[in-house]
Amino acid sequence: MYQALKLPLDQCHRFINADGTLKHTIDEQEFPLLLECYKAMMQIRIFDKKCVSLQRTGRFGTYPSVLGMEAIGIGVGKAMEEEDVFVPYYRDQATQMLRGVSLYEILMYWGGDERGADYQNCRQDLPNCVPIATQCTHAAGVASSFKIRKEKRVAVCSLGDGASSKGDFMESLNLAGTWKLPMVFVINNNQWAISVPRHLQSGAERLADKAIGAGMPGEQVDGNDVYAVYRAVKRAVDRARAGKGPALIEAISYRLCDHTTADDASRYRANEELEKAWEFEPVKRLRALLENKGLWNESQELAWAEHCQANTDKAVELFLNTEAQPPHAMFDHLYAELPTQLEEQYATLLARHHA
Amino acid sequence: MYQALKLPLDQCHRFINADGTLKHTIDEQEFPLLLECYKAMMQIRIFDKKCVSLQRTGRFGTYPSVLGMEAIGIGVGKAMEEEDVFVPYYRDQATQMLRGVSLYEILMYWGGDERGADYQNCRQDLPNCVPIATQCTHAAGVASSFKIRKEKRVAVCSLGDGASSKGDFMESLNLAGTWKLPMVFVINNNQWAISVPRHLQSGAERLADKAIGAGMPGEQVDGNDVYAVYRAVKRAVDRARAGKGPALIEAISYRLCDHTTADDASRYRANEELEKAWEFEPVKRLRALLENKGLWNESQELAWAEHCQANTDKAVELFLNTEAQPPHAMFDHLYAELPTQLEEQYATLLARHHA
Amino acid sequence: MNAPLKELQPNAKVLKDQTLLEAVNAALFTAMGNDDDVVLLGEDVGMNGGVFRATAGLQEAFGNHRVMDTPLAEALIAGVAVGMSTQGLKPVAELQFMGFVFPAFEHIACHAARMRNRTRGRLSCPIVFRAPFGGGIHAPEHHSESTEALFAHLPGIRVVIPSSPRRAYGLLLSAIESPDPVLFLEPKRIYRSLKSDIIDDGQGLPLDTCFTLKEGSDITLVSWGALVTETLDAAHELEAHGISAEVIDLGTIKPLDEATILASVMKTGRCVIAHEACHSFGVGAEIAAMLAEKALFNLRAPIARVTGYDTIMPLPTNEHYYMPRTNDIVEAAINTLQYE
Amino acid sequence: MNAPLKELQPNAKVLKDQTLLEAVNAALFTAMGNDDDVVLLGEDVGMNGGVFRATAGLQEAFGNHRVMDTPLAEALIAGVAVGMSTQGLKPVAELQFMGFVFPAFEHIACHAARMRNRTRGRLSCPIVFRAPFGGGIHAPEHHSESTEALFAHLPGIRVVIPSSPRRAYGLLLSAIESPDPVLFLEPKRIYRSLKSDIIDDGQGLPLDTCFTLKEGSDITLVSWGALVTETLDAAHELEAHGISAEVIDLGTIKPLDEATILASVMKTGRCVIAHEACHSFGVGAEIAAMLAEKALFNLRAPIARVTGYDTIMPLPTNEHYYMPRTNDIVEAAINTLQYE
Ligand SMILES: Cc1ncc(C[n+]2csc(CCOP(=O)(O)OP(=O)(O)O)c2C)c(N)n1
Ligand SMILES: Cc1ncc(C[n+]2csc(CCOP(=O)(O)OP(=O)(O)O)c2C)c(N)n1
Ligand SMILES: [Mg+2]
Ligand SMILES: [Mg+2]
Repeated sequence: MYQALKLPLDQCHRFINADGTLKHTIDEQEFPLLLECYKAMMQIRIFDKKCVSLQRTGRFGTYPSVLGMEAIGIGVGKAMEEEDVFVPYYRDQATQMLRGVSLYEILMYWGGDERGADYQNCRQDLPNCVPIATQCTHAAGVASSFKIRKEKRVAVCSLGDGASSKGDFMESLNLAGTWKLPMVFVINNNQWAISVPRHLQSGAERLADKAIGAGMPGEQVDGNDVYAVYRAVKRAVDRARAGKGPALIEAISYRLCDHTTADDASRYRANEELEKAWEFEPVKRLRALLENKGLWNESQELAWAEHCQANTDKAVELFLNTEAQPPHAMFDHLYAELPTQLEEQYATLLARHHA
Repeated sequence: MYQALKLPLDQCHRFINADGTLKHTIDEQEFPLLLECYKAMMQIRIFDKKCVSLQRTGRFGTYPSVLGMEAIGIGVGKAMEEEDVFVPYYRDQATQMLRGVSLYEILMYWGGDERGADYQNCRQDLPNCVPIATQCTHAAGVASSFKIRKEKRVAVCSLGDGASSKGDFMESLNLAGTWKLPMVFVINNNQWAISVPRHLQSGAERLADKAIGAGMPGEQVDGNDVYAVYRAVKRAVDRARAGKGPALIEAISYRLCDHTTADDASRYRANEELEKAWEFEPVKRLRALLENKGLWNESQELAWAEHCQANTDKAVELFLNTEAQPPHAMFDHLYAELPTQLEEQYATLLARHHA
Repeated sequence: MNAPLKELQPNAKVLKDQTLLEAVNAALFTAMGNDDDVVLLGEDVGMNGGVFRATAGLQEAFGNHRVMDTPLAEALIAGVAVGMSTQGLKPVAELQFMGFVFPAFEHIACHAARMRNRTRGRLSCPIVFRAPFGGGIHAPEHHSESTEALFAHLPGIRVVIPSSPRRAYGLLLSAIESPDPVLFLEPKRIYRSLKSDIIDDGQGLPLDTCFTLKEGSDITLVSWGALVTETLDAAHELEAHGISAEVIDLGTIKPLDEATILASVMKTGRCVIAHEACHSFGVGAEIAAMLAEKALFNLRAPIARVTGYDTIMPLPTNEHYYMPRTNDIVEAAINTLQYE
Repeated sequence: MNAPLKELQPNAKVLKDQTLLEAVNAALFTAMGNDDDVVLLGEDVGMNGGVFRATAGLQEAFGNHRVMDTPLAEALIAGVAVGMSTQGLKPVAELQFMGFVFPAFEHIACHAARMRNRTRGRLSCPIVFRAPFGGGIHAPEHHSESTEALFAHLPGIRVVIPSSPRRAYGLLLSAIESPDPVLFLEPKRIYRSLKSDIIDDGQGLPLDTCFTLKEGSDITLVSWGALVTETLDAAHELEAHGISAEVIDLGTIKPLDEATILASVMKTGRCVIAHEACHSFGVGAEIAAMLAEKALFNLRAPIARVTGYDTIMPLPTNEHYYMPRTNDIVEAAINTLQYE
């Protein structure tokens, strides 16, 4: 078995300890935000669980769970302004939800329907990006467009620890540093790239150190502490918006799930490691903090869970009842206008599937 | 006009100052080596000049001069052992000469004949690599083969400052750090990538800092000081050979010539910058040092120059008198054996050019 | 069509009921066992044994110096393989899906394919680039491409595609033995759906040669990869209509064994080419063009291509609309036969 | 063949004796002047004005926020263009030579070509990827490739190749205006060798349409890019032999204007396709396959392809052996006409 976990997961910068106590004080003014974060994390966790079970019962496509990584997604989403542009990879349901992508749209996409990427809100956000790290260059392009047009907007790009090894990421980081682009890179370092553990991904002590060779600040935060993530990203976003250039944030977390529903992590990692990692997971520590502060209790928990489940079920029902696109959908958005040359193929398709 | 020169060129680590005085003492035992380096630098400078003039008179292909960068190439070549493997980019005539590539072979290659890459010595060295930075991954592969076979050999890979922006370099650096490969990366930072100045290439203060994010040591040296280059590369090569992993060396120099004979640098850089840069060039400072130490004098200079010119002329004559390959040469080494499927095309070619 | 098993060599094992994946795995085991220079590298090929399990057990058997999990970077994987091969290793580099082969393209096209020519034979690149390809398994975007045509156009390489466990075993062994680079594309739709017995005797099947899987006299059906299954099914359906179809499996896409195809079409006078890749500028075009040049007046009907569309492969829900089906091949064959 | 100049629009300038390079430069000037969303990026496109001078003067005229020298990374250039275009900019991205387009391949094939489809029209990528291509200028390795076929196979993009200064001007303007990504390949062998007057009026030429450069009745010659010059020369030589050749310049490679080619071959019954790229699996194959499907019984002789070989383009000394010549086209045409 490979091993990924080396240090205690939360040795890097954080506010909220694994047991819900505070390492650094958090201003009371921020408590409403913490509450919102908690609610959002619960929503995504409940929704995520449903997605996995939909897949297990054959009504869904391959799905990458965000279990254990909710704090990163929610922290990032909370740190962005509406007019900013989010450039996700494929494990960004949490941030997308906060950006305004509906649970229905998320279901449609992972259910295998392109309409799931036609976001009705956040229409400038980029869709899920499957080819690893390529989204980083797109984010650099988005940020360049802000710079060219002198707009005070920021592009936020996320990627995995595995993605940090791919040229696209490093080329983008280098460009961002060179052009002082208004953008923030967030690495979701969940310790695994499918079966490849963090130490086989890079000899660098900290992935955040890749920022040094690109001329920008790089920072590690505890990715299981939503407030730490939020604060780091917010500071970086504000800085970028103020024209002070890009930053890289490495949020350290752990993938508590299989890579996707097509993966079986027990083939390559030990159960003990997984069990250990659960001690550091992000939802429970935030609940403990909120309960300690008297901001949350058991009955609120139950009511909110029910609410999240209802949201989920409603979206799932809508999804399951959505008719597939017609066969010719594959031609409909291929070009702005279908070239006449493709009309023959279009006709063949219709004849074959007589739509 | 773009500007590349910012600092005095030799603010980084060096032994020999621009005026030939010593910043740090050099052990006397090393003087014979310095003399060899000087002779080699002169040889390559004289040869290089001939190549440019061959091109100007239409008897040569596009050619990338090494003017001003001789110390890097010679320093690298001197630091390697015969059994090591050199993985060059395309501006590595100096190192190649020391590796055993003949002037004739260099002429053949840049004269547009594949036989110039069929080195009669150093047969495991890789040929010139034109697609920028791709050679870095090959070098990592070469180093991997040493590691797999437990051979105490080192792969040395060189690249330009422009190449440091390309994914291939950064991916290779990252792999080398992760696998602790026996290899050394040498950046020939001549301040320009064709017309793109160093500061538009990366926001990093030092290109050597890219090593940090890859988990290996990175070092800047004065690329106009052949001894500084030699020492740094030698230390890195020895370290790699001892199984202690890779290193990155950024050798700071200046491209005193056009990018290639197809380029006209006066379109994008100011003459004053070029003139300034000449003050730091590598040959003259070494000559001054050797003369100060009583190891070299005017008559030796003249005799050696004549010798280098004779070597050059002999190689040029051989080159100019070499018959071109037959038309079918393009099929001869395409595959180990020509697939029968290509025989028809082969026949067409012969018929067209009736060979 | 399963030909009877060859006579058993000494040391040969019969492996019963092997899937194509198991055949690939067996070939890798055998090649690595026979030759220390064969090494594997790629994403997740080690402990995990590959996301499809094609390399399962190999790291355990041969150690992590011969079966290497790389960082996540396809350009790197291909380039490292190039470097290794120049030093005499025989790397088998896995690209996790053909949809992610693009970052490796430069190293395949500009280096692996050219090193021998560039150095006049001094250095060479005996690499196998393995990649699962093709649609029909309801995978996410970029996991269903069939872009073999892009590679078939490149001088200096071979492109090989097996269509059965037995051919996967034999062709992969030959690809690994080949002194030149081979892109070995594994049709993942039939990774587990076909089974056959394999003689694990280390014997390769010939490259650069088409396989005639069924003889026939009325029409020639040409295909490769997963679609060979539908093509054979189509041939059997046609038989029920009294039509005798010859079925050719390309096996090696490049260089193309024109002779076998040509001889068949000279005989039948009719040809249907079936492939899953986009229609235009696909491998089918080269076959049709070759026939239009060399068999023009033997053709008794236009050459038909049954292919995917010039569209992006739809996400899983509508993927089936894209895929050519048995019936499409049957219809095209009947139209071709009824042409006047 | 230079058609008479169109009538002058108001604001139109006549530019005398323009090379293809100057025509590209004029089109860029006009497009950037007319639309602030048009931006340029690439290696050396700024102060240096491009290694061939195609972007000369543009940074001075429009500033370095609209004409951007990028770090040396083609994947980055293409990906940044993708990102920009999703936000409504119209980037013209220069790839310095087609031999270095491979690192950008993933972004062209998997993103630029797919963004509109992927988001059901929400986002799109109106990018022009410009790259000089083709051999014949005695350049170093990788500077002489013709790999248009690789891109022609990709769904979702256009591939456009001009063959004269006037078509370069008009097609580039249309490419920039196109709401979808275009790979615009500039035949560098004729960058400076052809000259014609251009009306700089911002008017584009139609995409997706072949240009019939010469009408004829005995045989159809199809080509594109630099080789159109030799093809026209061949047609004139054939005329001297009393043979009337029709010459078609593809202009847009993908999507292919089948109708124009088909109509011509229906009329002439004979076709020679000339291209510089490697023979097998090239663009010529698709044209021949299309004709073999749709004009089979109108063909009076096999379709001939006059092409480069399936080899690596030799280094400059032997480059000329690789390049198809006027005479090769003439001979193929005569053979085709004499076929029986
Ligand atoms: C270019 C490319 N290569 C390979 C893959 C297959 N793949 C999908 S996810 C993955 C691992 C990614 O790991 P990481 O970046 O750490 O993100 P995580 O999934 O852990 O969030 C791989 C190899 C891909 N999608 N794209
Ligand atoms: C992949 C690729 N892109 C573009 C080019 C064209 N090109 C050749 S040299 C060069 C600049 C290289 O600069 P640098 O790396 O600093 O090396 P130098 O020539 O200065 O020694 C460029 C852009 C190329 N050869 N390969
Ligand atoms: Mg990960
Ligand atoms: Mg340079």
